[in-house]
Amino acid sequence: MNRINQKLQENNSEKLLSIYFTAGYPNLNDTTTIIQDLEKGGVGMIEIGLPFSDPLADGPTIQASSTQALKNGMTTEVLFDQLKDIRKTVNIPLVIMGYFNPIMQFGVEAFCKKCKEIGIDGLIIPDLPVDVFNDQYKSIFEKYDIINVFLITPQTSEDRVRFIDSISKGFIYMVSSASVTGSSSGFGDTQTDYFKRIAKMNLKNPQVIGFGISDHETYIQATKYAKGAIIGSAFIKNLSKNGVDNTARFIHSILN
Amino acid sequence: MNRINQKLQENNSEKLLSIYFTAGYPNLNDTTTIIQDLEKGGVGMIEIGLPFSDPLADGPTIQASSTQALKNGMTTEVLFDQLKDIRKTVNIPLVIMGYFNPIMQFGVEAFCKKCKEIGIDGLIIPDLPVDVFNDQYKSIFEKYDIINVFLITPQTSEDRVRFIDSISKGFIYMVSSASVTGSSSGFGDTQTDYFKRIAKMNLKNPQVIGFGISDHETYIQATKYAKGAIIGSAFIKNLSKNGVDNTARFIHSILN
Amino acid sequence: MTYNINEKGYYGEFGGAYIPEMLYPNVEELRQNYLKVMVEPEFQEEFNALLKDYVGRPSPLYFAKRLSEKYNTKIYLKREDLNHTGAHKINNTIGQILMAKRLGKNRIIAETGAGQHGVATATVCALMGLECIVYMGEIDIARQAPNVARMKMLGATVVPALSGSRTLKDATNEAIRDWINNPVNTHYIIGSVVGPHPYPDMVARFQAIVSEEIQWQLKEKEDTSKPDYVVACVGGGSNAAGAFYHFLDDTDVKLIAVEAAGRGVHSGESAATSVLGKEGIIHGSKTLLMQTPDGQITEPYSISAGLDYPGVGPMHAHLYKSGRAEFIAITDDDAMTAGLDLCKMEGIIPAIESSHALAIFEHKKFQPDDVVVVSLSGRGDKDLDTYIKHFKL
Amino acid sequence: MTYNINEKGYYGEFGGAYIPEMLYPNVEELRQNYLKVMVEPEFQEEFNALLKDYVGRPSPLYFAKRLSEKYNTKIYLKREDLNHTGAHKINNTIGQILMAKRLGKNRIIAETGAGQHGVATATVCALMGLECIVYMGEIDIARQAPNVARMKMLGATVVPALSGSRTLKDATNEAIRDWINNPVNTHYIIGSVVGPHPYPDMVARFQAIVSEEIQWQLKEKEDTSKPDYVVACVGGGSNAAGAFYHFLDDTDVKLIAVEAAGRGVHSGESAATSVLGKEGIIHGSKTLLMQTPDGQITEPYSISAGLDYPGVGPMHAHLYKSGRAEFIAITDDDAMTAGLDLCKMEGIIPAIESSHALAIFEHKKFQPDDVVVVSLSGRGDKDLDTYIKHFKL
Ligand SMILES: Cc1ncc(COP(=O)(O)O)c(C=O)c1O
Ligand SMILES: Cc1ncc(COP(=O)(O)O)c(C=O)c1O
Repeated sequence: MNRINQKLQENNSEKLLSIYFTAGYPNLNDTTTIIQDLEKGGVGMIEIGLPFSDPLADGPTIQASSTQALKNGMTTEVLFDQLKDIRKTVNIPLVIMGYFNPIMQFGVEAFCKKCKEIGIDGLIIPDLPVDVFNDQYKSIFEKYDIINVFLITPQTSEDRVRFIDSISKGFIYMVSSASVTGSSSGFGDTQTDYFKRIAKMNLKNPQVIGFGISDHETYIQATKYAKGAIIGSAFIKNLSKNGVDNTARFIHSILN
Repeated sequence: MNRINQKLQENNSEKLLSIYFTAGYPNLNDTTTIIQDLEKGGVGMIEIGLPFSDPLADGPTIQASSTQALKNGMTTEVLFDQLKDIRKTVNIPLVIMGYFNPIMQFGVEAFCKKCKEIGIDGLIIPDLPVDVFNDQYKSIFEKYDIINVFLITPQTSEDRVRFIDSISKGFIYMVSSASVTGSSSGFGDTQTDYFKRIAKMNLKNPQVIGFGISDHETYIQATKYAKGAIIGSAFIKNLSKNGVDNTARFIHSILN
Repeated sequence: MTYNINEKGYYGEFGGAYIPEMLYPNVEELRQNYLKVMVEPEFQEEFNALLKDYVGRPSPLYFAKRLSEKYNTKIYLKREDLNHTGAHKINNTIGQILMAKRLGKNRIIAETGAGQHGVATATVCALMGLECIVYMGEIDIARQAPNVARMKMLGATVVPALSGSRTLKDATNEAIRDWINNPVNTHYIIGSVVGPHPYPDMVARFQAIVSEEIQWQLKEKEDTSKPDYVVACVGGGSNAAGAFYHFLDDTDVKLIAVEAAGRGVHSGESAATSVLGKEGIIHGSKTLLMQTPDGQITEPYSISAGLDYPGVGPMHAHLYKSGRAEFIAITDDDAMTAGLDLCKMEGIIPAIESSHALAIFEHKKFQPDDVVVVSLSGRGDKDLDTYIKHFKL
Repeated sequence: MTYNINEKGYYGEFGGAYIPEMLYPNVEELRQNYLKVMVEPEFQEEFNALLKDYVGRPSPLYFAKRLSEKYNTKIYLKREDLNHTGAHKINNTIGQILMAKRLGKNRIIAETGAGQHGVATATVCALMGLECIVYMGEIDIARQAPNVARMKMLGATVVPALSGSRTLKDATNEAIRDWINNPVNTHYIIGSVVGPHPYPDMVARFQAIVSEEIQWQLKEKEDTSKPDYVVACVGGGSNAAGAFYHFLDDTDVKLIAVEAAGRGVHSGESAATSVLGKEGIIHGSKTLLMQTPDGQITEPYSISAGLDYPGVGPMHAHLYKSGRAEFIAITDDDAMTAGLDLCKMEGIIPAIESSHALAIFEHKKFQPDDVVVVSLSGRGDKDLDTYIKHFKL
């Protein structure tokens, strides 16, 4: 069983904090340290960002970290190389989040194969649309047991939410508001209404809420309605401000 | 008999130097001094320039002197006032050269009347065309015995030269080359051919050549073919450079 | 009665050819030939083909919906701004360059104020491979920099006029001087309905295409070829002459000529010739002009380089004196506001000259079913700096 | 076989809609409606009326006599430079603003490179009274200052894109981000045949008026509606798409796409996507783009802000891959020279983008009776500074 499924189905009441960070930031070789510290800090799942030159679904924080990571020399090859022994020390589910073009250039099958070898459990590819995935890449993902994670937003129609649920395997990435990463602060009525609406739909896949979660309060709010919550920009900001050594303290501040 | 006719018909062989200057330049009240000095220096006729803001048939030298004269306060009224006693001291023919608009604003009849009173013998109005003069103003000029002087240029057709000769009364102002004042230096073949061509036409009016005469040599060249020659820009330049007191010396340099 | 020119080259008492003898052969050659040449089928064909394929005519007659709603009347804009080079000026330069070629001239001179006429002249010279010298006031060179750059690109020589107010009047003086000095091979392309006869009439005829088009375009849209009003700004008066031409003798059509009041008609900084001018001679024709009591020509002022001229063409002097056209003077500020308004409401950046005509709607009330055609004589690209500074955008 | 788009939104293997889920409702709404709306008689009527009366269409098909003599072939220029706002871009923005209104959007965003698309978008927003935000690379803001001024005059907000190469690609990223953040009330007016399906097809259809007119105009002039060649520059590819559209499936008509070689195709400072690009995903579509082996998008370079884009639209990727169109890359220097040449020989100052297309005649020999139609996609007023500096005029 894929680690994602294991994790999200074990202990039904336990909530899960997932952290996104950009591989190669702040320094090229921080990747494994950050992953290890996150697990130690109590994080339930990690999204490793494969940096891209033109990350159009991301806000300024993640974009800046991607630019820096690329400058530092991060590439797909380098990332896989850094991760090759990661499963010797880390047990929680690992997901790579990246835009489609670098993956396409690597070759989708080669990419999945490599993930499998290393022990990556899933991919989030924001600009790979559901239908293209279904038509062209589903069988490859299945072959290597890599879970492809789909997103829903407040604007996603009920029909489409059900459709996405039907083809999802691990969890649904529930974008808190239709917006790029790192933009809002705190959740208002519109968002909690949306959280409630989705919760009531009794989907087969657990939902993890992302975008706009930055502190303990928003984490608690989000996990009231969903299985888990993802923090990205707030963690990157913490890396920039307090350095790589501060991970445990940051996670503690979110969880408690 | 008008002084112009007297002067140009006396001593058929004698050549005549005519000088143009801008009234009110270099100083507002230099007008009468300059006129008196010119006569004393041996000049045969004087053209007193009534300055105009937009002297489009004049080159930069005369234009600049006109601008300065206007700044100095020269107006038609002021000029007439400066000239009111000129005939007490000066005997040679005096011609006012000015553009039509200031004369029109003064009133053509009033202007001619004033000229008559003062003892001005003729007018040169470069932008008053022959036909307009004939149709509208001829009788006024005749009433006050003011001679209107017409111009011809190298481009004037033979027919038109004869026509202009037929309506001229004092002399014909023969523009040496079709050009604004102050532009050429020395006469070439084209110009002497033109001088010869006109000389051969045996016109009833004497011709006085203007434009491009600046020194003894060009004066001699011009008066070889015509009754007289007019100097304008070169004299104004002398005024600017050597002051009002230098008139006699300048005239001497031209004549000898 | 006609409001057009008579056989002697006069509109009523205005017009004629008050030129030095040095210009006589040139002007006379033109006078004797211009009408003959203009009716030649070959000339007509070449002229019309260039207007269509090169200039982009017909220029649209555009119903300005939002502006019409704002002022509760029917406003049509005659879109001369869409012509090649961006103003009505090119209609005339196309005509004159063809004329010059037929008269055997190989050197072209022009004066320019806003630079539009200079650009239009440089353009047709490039098109025909003729040498081009453009005189432009030193001040205008500074305030219409984009047009100076365009003339250079087109291969023209731009000569600064350094005398007088260093604007359009002085550039015209310089051009005339050049023509006097080059009487044989040179044609002077005057840019407005000014100068000695036959220029005002020739330029008006080349610009008459504007009102000719208005007639059939309005017929298509309003089922009548007669607007209630035609409104145009007047510098020298060529765009107005073109927009008025076919309506001159049809007094059902009211004509409004808009002049530049600068900082106010009586501020001493103005170019409102009809109010401030008196009969006189400027640049070879008898017309209304701003002058001192002594007959010296006054230095005009307007924020708009194309309206900054102390006279109007003789046709307009006659339209004013006879009462055929209503003359309204618009200040810098009002013109600029009207210009910005057109940007924001219709997505069209007008030349500041044209903005003067547009300002009419704040000054005069029209009836809801009045059809008001405004000559949008040019586009405002050349004026961006002036607009931006004025509004501190 | 067709070179046009298929039902799935692909040209051959290129196209599609590679978009984040956040954009799905917006793009899907558009996909489901665009064809339906475009065929509505009322839409057609409004679109065509604006093209005629506001944009000034048809744009002339001008026979460039002197240029044709120089290159001993028949050169026609399709005069998109004469359109309102000065380029072909307005054809598309008029279409999209009418589309946006029908979809109930009241806020418009756009990206711009040369600023022509930004101006065209600001223009139609002013016309319709809609809010307008334009994203523009910081570098392009500096080198296309006149267009920035125009957008401000028209009431648009210009937001600088500060990331990446700070040119068109990055402005597009910013615009897409804005759209993600404003999914309900906002329509994104993309300025070229790029972006997710249905944009490339929708933009191509709005630009198709260009080749539609070429057909009947050429029929009038050459008694055939088929040119031998159609030549157009390709940034994203919209002017080329418009000029090619009605000839796509008629292989008698040869198509030439001209890309910007910058300082030389292999100099490292280039935007010649067909040579340097590989298949990949940019701005939501699968196409050819310049990228590192690792799939990072490369920063392109061209002296021309409108061609400074690391991809081409999927139609062009297909035309290249299938061999239907010939692709030629022109350097900065050659383009500038061709631009100045057009000024001096035909009196037309072309946009530097269009100058790339004009440079073809120094690179390829045509037969004396070949009819070569060149898309003169825009006027060069926005580029005066660049020309003047380049040639030290
Ligand atoms: C756009 C525009 N409108 C109007 C004028 C004024 O000239 P006219 O009165 O001859 O139409 C100019 C002069 O340059 C101009 O450029
Ligand atoms: C005049 C002109 N031509 C061409 C282009 C390139 O765009 P496209 O390739 O979409 O025609 C631009 C872009 O701004 C432009 O302004």
